[in-house]
Amino acid sequence: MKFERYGIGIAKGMALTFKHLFRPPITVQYPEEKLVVSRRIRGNELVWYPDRCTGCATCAKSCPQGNIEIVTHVGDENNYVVDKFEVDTGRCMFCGLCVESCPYEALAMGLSYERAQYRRGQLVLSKEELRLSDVRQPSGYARPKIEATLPEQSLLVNWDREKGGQKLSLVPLSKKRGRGV
Amino acid sequence: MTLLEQFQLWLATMWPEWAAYVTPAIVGVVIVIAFALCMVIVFIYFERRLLGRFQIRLGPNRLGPEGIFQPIATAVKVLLKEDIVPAKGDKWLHWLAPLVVFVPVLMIFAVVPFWEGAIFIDLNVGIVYVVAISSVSAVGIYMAGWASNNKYALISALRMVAQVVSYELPVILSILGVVLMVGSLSMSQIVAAQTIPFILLQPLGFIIFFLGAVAEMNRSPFDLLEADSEIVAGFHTEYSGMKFAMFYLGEYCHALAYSCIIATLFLGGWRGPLLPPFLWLLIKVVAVFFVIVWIRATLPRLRVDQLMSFAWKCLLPMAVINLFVVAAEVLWLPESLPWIMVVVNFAFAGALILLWSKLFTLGGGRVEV
Amino acid sequence: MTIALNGEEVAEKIRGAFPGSVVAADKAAVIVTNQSLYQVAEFLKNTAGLDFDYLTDLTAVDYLDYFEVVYHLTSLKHNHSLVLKTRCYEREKPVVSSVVNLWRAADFQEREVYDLMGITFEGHPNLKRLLLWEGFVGHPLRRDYL
Amino acid sequence: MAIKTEPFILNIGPQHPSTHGVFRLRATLDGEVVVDVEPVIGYLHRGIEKLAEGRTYTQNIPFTDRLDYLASITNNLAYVLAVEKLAEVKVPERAEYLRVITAEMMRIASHLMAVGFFLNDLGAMMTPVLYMWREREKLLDLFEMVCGQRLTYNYMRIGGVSHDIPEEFLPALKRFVAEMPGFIDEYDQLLAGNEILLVRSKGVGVLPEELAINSAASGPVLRASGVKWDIRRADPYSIYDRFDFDIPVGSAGDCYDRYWVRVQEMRQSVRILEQAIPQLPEGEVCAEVPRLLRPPVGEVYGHIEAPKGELGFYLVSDNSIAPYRFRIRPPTLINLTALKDMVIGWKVADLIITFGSIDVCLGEIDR
Repeated sequence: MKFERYGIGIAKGMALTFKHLFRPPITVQYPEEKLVVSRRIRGNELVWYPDRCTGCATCAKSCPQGNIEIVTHVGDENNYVVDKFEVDTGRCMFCGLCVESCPYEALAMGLSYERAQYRRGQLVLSKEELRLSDVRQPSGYARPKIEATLPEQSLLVNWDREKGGQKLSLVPLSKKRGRGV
Repeated sequence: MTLLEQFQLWLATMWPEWAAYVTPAIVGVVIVIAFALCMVIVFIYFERRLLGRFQIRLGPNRLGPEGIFQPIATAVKVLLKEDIVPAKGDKWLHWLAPLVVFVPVLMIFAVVPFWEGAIFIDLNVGIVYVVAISSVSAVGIYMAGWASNNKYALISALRMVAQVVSYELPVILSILGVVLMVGSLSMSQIVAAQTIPFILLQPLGFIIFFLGAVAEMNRSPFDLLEADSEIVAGFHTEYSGMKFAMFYLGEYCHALAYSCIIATLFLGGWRGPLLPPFLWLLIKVVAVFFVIVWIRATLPRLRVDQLMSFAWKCLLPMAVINLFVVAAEVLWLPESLPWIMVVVNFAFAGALILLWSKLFTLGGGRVEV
Repeated sequence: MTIALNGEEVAEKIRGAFPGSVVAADKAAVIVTNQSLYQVAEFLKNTAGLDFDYLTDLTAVDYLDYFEVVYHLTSLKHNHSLVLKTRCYEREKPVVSSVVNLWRAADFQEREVYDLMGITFEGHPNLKRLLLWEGFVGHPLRRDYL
Repeated sequence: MAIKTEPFILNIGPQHPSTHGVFRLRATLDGEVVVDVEPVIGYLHRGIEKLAEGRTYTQNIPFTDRLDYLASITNNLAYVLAVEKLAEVKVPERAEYLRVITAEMMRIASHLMAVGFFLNDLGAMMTPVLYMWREREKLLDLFEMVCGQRLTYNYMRIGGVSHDIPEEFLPALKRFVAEMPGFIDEYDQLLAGNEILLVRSKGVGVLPEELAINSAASGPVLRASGVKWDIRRADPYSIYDRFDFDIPVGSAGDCYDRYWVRVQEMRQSVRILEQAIPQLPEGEVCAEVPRLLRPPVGEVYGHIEAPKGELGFYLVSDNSIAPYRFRIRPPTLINLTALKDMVIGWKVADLIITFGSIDVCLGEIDR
């Protein structure tokens, strides 16, 4: 093991790091600047449409963790009435199999990724909490129609490192805290 | 005569002798320590931002404009942390070690000339004092490693002792080259003698001193005692709160002190055209520190036996040869022709580095167990 | 393409060397008796033309009546493969001889099988639990472990 | 006269900066020299093999994501290939190409991680890691675009893949493929010729060829030891026989060779991507497969060349909806077998880099 090549390799490496000193940083200042996530993002929540759901429990059967709890009773028109639709997102691994398997598109992955809570119990989402709302928007995962309406994802590959600047499409800090997009 | 001594003489005309002696000394101590600590805080911020930029990220930028208050926030955070002493550790040594590391490093600044005459005390053995006092902190680190009752800390402490002992020799020998040319050990004399910065007159001496200094202040690629991928945090694994802050400050103080010494010995100290001398020193110190951070951002670290053999097989013989060459040149070359010496020494340094790269291997291989 | 050797042909060769060692053989696999496993493995490894120098995978399956220890052997030299199996009908303390001496690769995998399936490998130098801690009761991968 | 010393035991891990997860090395040291080392694992054991016996074949796909979480796509691929072999499912052409494209992207991403952290173990202060993460980030963006997540993709399905790619995927991937060789050159410039890297890793942690084969090392670890064995070539699965690529082979089997092989493999993966993108046919991406698949009684061993080595799935079916036995052949666990022989006699620092050069992933070791 000789100390070969007289330190030329070290000098080359030093030159490269020096060159990087003049490249713009690629990091994003997170809470102020947010990148646009993928249209198919499997955010950490689910969106449930009560009007479309027939209570067939296909989602519950396809869930590898057995997280989805559905209780139904037979209604007046010989249909299922959903009494309870509860998802424990604390145990959910957001694989999306339930969304893919739903035959009536009554379930969708959420768009938000900021769903941290202080208590595990708060992660169990009930029927009301799972509904579509201002802060709970569906993503286009396995839902091509929704996918087409969402903005284009920001990609680091398309970011021009020679020109620098913010070529990444960023979403400025929204006024409403907790709004994920 | 230094500014401090002038101040003392002036005070002595009004005050009793002891007060005239003590008061300026205290003022001087406060000024020097304030300078050192302020610069350390600046350095911490500078290093973190600079490393960030080397690694194409931003570095701390949250607190204050461009994050300039980040070191203060870090300091407050560290100071508020719980002080933990290992249950079976040596309590007294554990408490004493940070002081033993930190105080000697601060004492180095006593002999750093900031300006013509602006030196705390112009010892006639200034450079010897620097070498002597800077190795005391190794004792502190060994104390920390021993007192922690932690195997990682102990390994780190042992590495530290071996490293400091090995690198002290080439460092001293390369300083001797400078001393031979100046003919004095005093720091202010060394600065005064540098009409041409000694980096040009003694390139090899500079390289050896620089590498030795980097090793002595335990920074990459010689940061074996804090090799976080091997021995976690090394000797300060078991330290927290205020005591850890002392080590942290001590480390950066060490870096600052050695940057000052390198600037003084080889880069002409406060000498420079146009700008005020103090600013020149600062520029040089920051430049040296920039190179240290740059190296840290680029290079992997050496292994412990390679580190040792690098000191004993490469740096030490080269330093000895360098010393002989400088002695010969001082003896026989006419003093009026320094530029010949520049050319000769550069050629010589290049030849020696090539030769050593060809001849010597670094470190041992597998050990039979 | 790795050629999966016909188990019946290999079984013939094994029978030639060790009569009575082969329990059954079909296209996919050769099943040998528990006692002759080590000799057969050695034979497969060292016979020219077979040269199974690479133990890809070692595992066990619990069929409730018996345990089946499965060895997936590959020869990097000839690029062919073979599945070797052995069975033990003992449920309390099943024992199979270890092949660590032939293939170091069996080291962790035998420990894993011992840990999760409870099959003792005789001759393994360091047969301890691998994934679970010492003192864990039961062997989770058995079908009757709940 | 020799100084009498006593060896002592150092627990490296489970909480240690360079054990790449919760891994514990019980090392016996004589000063700095490693006398003995014993890996202690199981801190991340989740019993996936047992869990899988109670779930349907499709439900097991997300579990395979959690094996080697740095290369989920290849885990998915190995599993679905095994199931398809068992149930004799024909995969559409477009799906095959998408599988190869994503698998090669995954290989680059995984190797970037491996090389970066190997250099970090060498003490290069995060810089190479961050440079390599930049490229990995681009790939993760693309994965996110296709399957909606950045680490656990759950992309492959039995009979194909879960989604077709969106339109903006191919232009972005082409751009990545075009600029990636330049970045690999930059990494080479940064460290491949670095003298410190050379003295630290050349000749260190040597795994001789016979031992590598005997201990069934696979992937870059095996190839660095000089064995030209790549399952993509030796036993082509999917459509790998249609692409032209080289198998980089090391000679010494030391840490540097393992590093070098990985860097070269990234170049080869880029080559495969370059060939696969123009050939991508139109069509379906998933065959019609019953949701509750009941494969015939039998057993199958399917293996692929995952970034870290030979990843195999041994499935036994009893014609029910869940596998009877679900066995994973974890490449990194088996690569660790020879760790002891590689590090004894070297220093602690060498132990760390040898371990780093094997490129372990604890999700896979412990399962």
